[in-house]
Amino acid sequence: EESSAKLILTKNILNSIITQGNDLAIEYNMYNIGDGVATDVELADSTLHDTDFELISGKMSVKWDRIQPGTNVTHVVVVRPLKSGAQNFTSAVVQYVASEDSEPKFGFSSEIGEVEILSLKEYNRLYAPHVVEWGMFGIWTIPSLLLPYMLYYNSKTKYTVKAKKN
Amino acid sequence: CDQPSVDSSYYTSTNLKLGKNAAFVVELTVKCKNNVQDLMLYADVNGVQYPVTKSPEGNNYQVSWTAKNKKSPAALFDVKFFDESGYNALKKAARINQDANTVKPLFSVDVKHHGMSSGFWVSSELIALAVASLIFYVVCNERSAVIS
Amino acid sequence: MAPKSSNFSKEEELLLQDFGRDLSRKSSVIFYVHALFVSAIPLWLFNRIHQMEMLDNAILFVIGTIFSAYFVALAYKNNKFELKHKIAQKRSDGVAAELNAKMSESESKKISKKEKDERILWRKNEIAEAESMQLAVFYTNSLFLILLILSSFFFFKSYSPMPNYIISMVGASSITGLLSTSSQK
Amino acid sequence: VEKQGLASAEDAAEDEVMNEDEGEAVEEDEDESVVEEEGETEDPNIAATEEETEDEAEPITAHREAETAIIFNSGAEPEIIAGKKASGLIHFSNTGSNNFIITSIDGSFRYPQDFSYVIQNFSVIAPNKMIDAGKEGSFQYDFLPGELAGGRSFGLLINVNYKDTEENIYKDAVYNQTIQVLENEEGVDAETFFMYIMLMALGFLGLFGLYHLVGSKGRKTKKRPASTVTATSPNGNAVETGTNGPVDYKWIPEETLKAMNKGSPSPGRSPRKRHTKKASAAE
Repeated sequence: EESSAKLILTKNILNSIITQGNDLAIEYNMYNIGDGVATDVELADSTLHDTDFELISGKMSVKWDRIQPGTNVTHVVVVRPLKSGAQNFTSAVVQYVASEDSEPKFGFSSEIGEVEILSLKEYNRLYAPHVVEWGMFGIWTIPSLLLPYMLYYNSKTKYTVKAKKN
Repeated sequence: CDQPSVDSSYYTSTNLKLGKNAAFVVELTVKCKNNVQDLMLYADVNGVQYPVTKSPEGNNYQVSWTAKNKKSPAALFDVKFFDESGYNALKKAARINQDANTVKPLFSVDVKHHGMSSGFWVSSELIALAVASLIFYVVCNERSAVIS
Repeated sequence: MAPKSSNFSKEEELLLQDFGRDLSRKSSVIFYVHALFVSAIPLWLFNRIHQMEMLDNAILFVIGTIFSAYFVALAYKNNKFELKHKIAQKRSDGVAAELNAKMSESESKKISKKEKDERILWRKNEIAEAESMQLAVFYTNSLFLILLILSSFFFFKSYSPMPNYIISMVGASSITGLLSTSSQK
Repeated sequence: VEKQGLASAEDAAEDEVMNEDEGEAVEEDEDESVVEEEGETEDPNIAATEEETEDEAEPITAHREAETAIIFNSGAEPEIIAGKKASGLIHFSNTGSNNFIITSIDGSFRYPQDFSYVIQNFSVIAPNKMIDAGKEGSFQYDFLPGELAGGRSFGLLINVNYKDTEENIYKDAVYNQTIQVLENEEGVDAETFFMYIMLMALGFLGLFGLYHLVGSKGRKTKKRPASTVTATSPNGNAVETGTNGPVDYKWIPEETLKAMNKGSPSPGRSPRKRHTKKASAAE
């Protein structure tokens, strides 16, 4: 029997938090589980429309000349979601020649499915450091905390120190 | 490929808050003096080889890898690129336990990874709580001094 | 108290009332201003960190601030009452010393011992009033804010901002108020 | 009506694993005339057992023009650790001329000695993905073995359920073998550790606060009788000489006074009364 390649293509999100305006890394893994070399392997993902995503790094369509059996290759693209809300991440496609002189094979990757993209506002609420905000908060509390304490402290020292002297 | 001129750009993940997995993407455009098209490239990052992908049009290449479930510290990666013969030499060197550095790469690209960080090591609300606790401690002291 | 009042002179009775739970108008105003202010501080956090729009939530914010101000003011009142007589005890020597130092010899000779004691008493009342108010405000405010931070940024952090605001403000202010009453018994 | 038939057929397929007697052969015959030819299954053992035991039941089997294969994120052999997510990467290849729709993928741990006995069912995914004739599809099936499964062996069964455009349904056991589940030897990770530390710190803070509140209360109640004594003691005598009452009522809180006067009803001072008094004092 002629040896032929068999490619499994998975598509996954590397991030644990997906937000509007922040980098989102999508990883494609290709495993050749067949017993032959896959040649002219072309991976393309046309599902990340530029109305929804800004491409930061990586290419949406790439080619490997060959993938040896029993090996796997990784491809990463980094995008930035432009919109928040539910987003359905569907399949990328792969085309390859499984064995010499055969017709190219066409396969779909696994799907990520529907994923909720946090709005930038929500992301800031949950994850931003807010150092300035807390600093300002500290200043706001001066009249409520420091002022009464200063007054109290002054009065206290005034009347207790004198008592000790006598 | 003779005297390749390389234009490269790279991306590394930096925001630990978005996820623990780091992605590394190096994109390059290679021009050969002898005008070789469909060059096959392999990349070597710290002794691990990756096939380099080529975009269907132009001499644009990409190599990407990931570091999963661990903090990947700041580091300078020397990404070495080999053509087919260089790659075979590299494999041969590995087989006979020869130093891989003796195989001269076609060219190499430095990738500076700033490390994954989530900003300050302790969250600001924790600091706020600590400061508030300190103040509360002071006032409790004052109060108990008065009450006792 | 009615039967006891016969034992005291009018001034003394008045003084006794000053150590009571009721507040003079001036003290009330100070307390309510402080209470409103400290209840309004969290608005900053909810606006800037929890990203709640000021205008969209104006009604909630006003209600929340007033609600919390009421309980915080109650806590001020209870805490002040509890602290005042203790402070007065502690300051009596200091006040006496201050008054003695202030009065020239001739002056101190002129007035009777009783009048002098009365002056000390009044001055002590004044000092204790001010100090107890300040300490009560300081204590109550820091308790309120610490409860608020705990509730809003630790216990209910994962809640959406509006319930978080409601729970945190109601929780922090009512616990502050409650603790001030429980420590009275 | 057709749909109902299908549903019960599917149920039957599920039941068939659990208890073999129940066979709804009639519906199966209607729906799966194609299956009778017996599709090629990945594992010859399964095909054999199925042929032996389920001649009358005619279980839902794989289509002969569909091939499936699986590897795991750990490689071709599953390395499954208790309490840690494992991924099965499934390859589905449609070699015939029919279009197939992958309806669902399910997985379960079975009792190794008797695969009809389910120990843990993993969540089902429903890709609902059409794989056209001659094309291939990849699917990722993530499952989480129970924390307590470590150190034991289980039968891991992963099924791919699909149908053709004529609504005939098929089931392919893409993985059906006994595996050893490894113990999760990873200790508490740093994040949970710090979370515990923080919770402890918060607990201490709470205790500290309580101590202050209760402590001050306790001291107060204990020292209350003493405090009246100190009020009349030497350091307070500058004041005491001034008062003409036998007891120093000033420093005693209202409640105590009220409690002392329990016998007589005390209506409390009305603010009006106070105001008049104040006014008279001002005069």
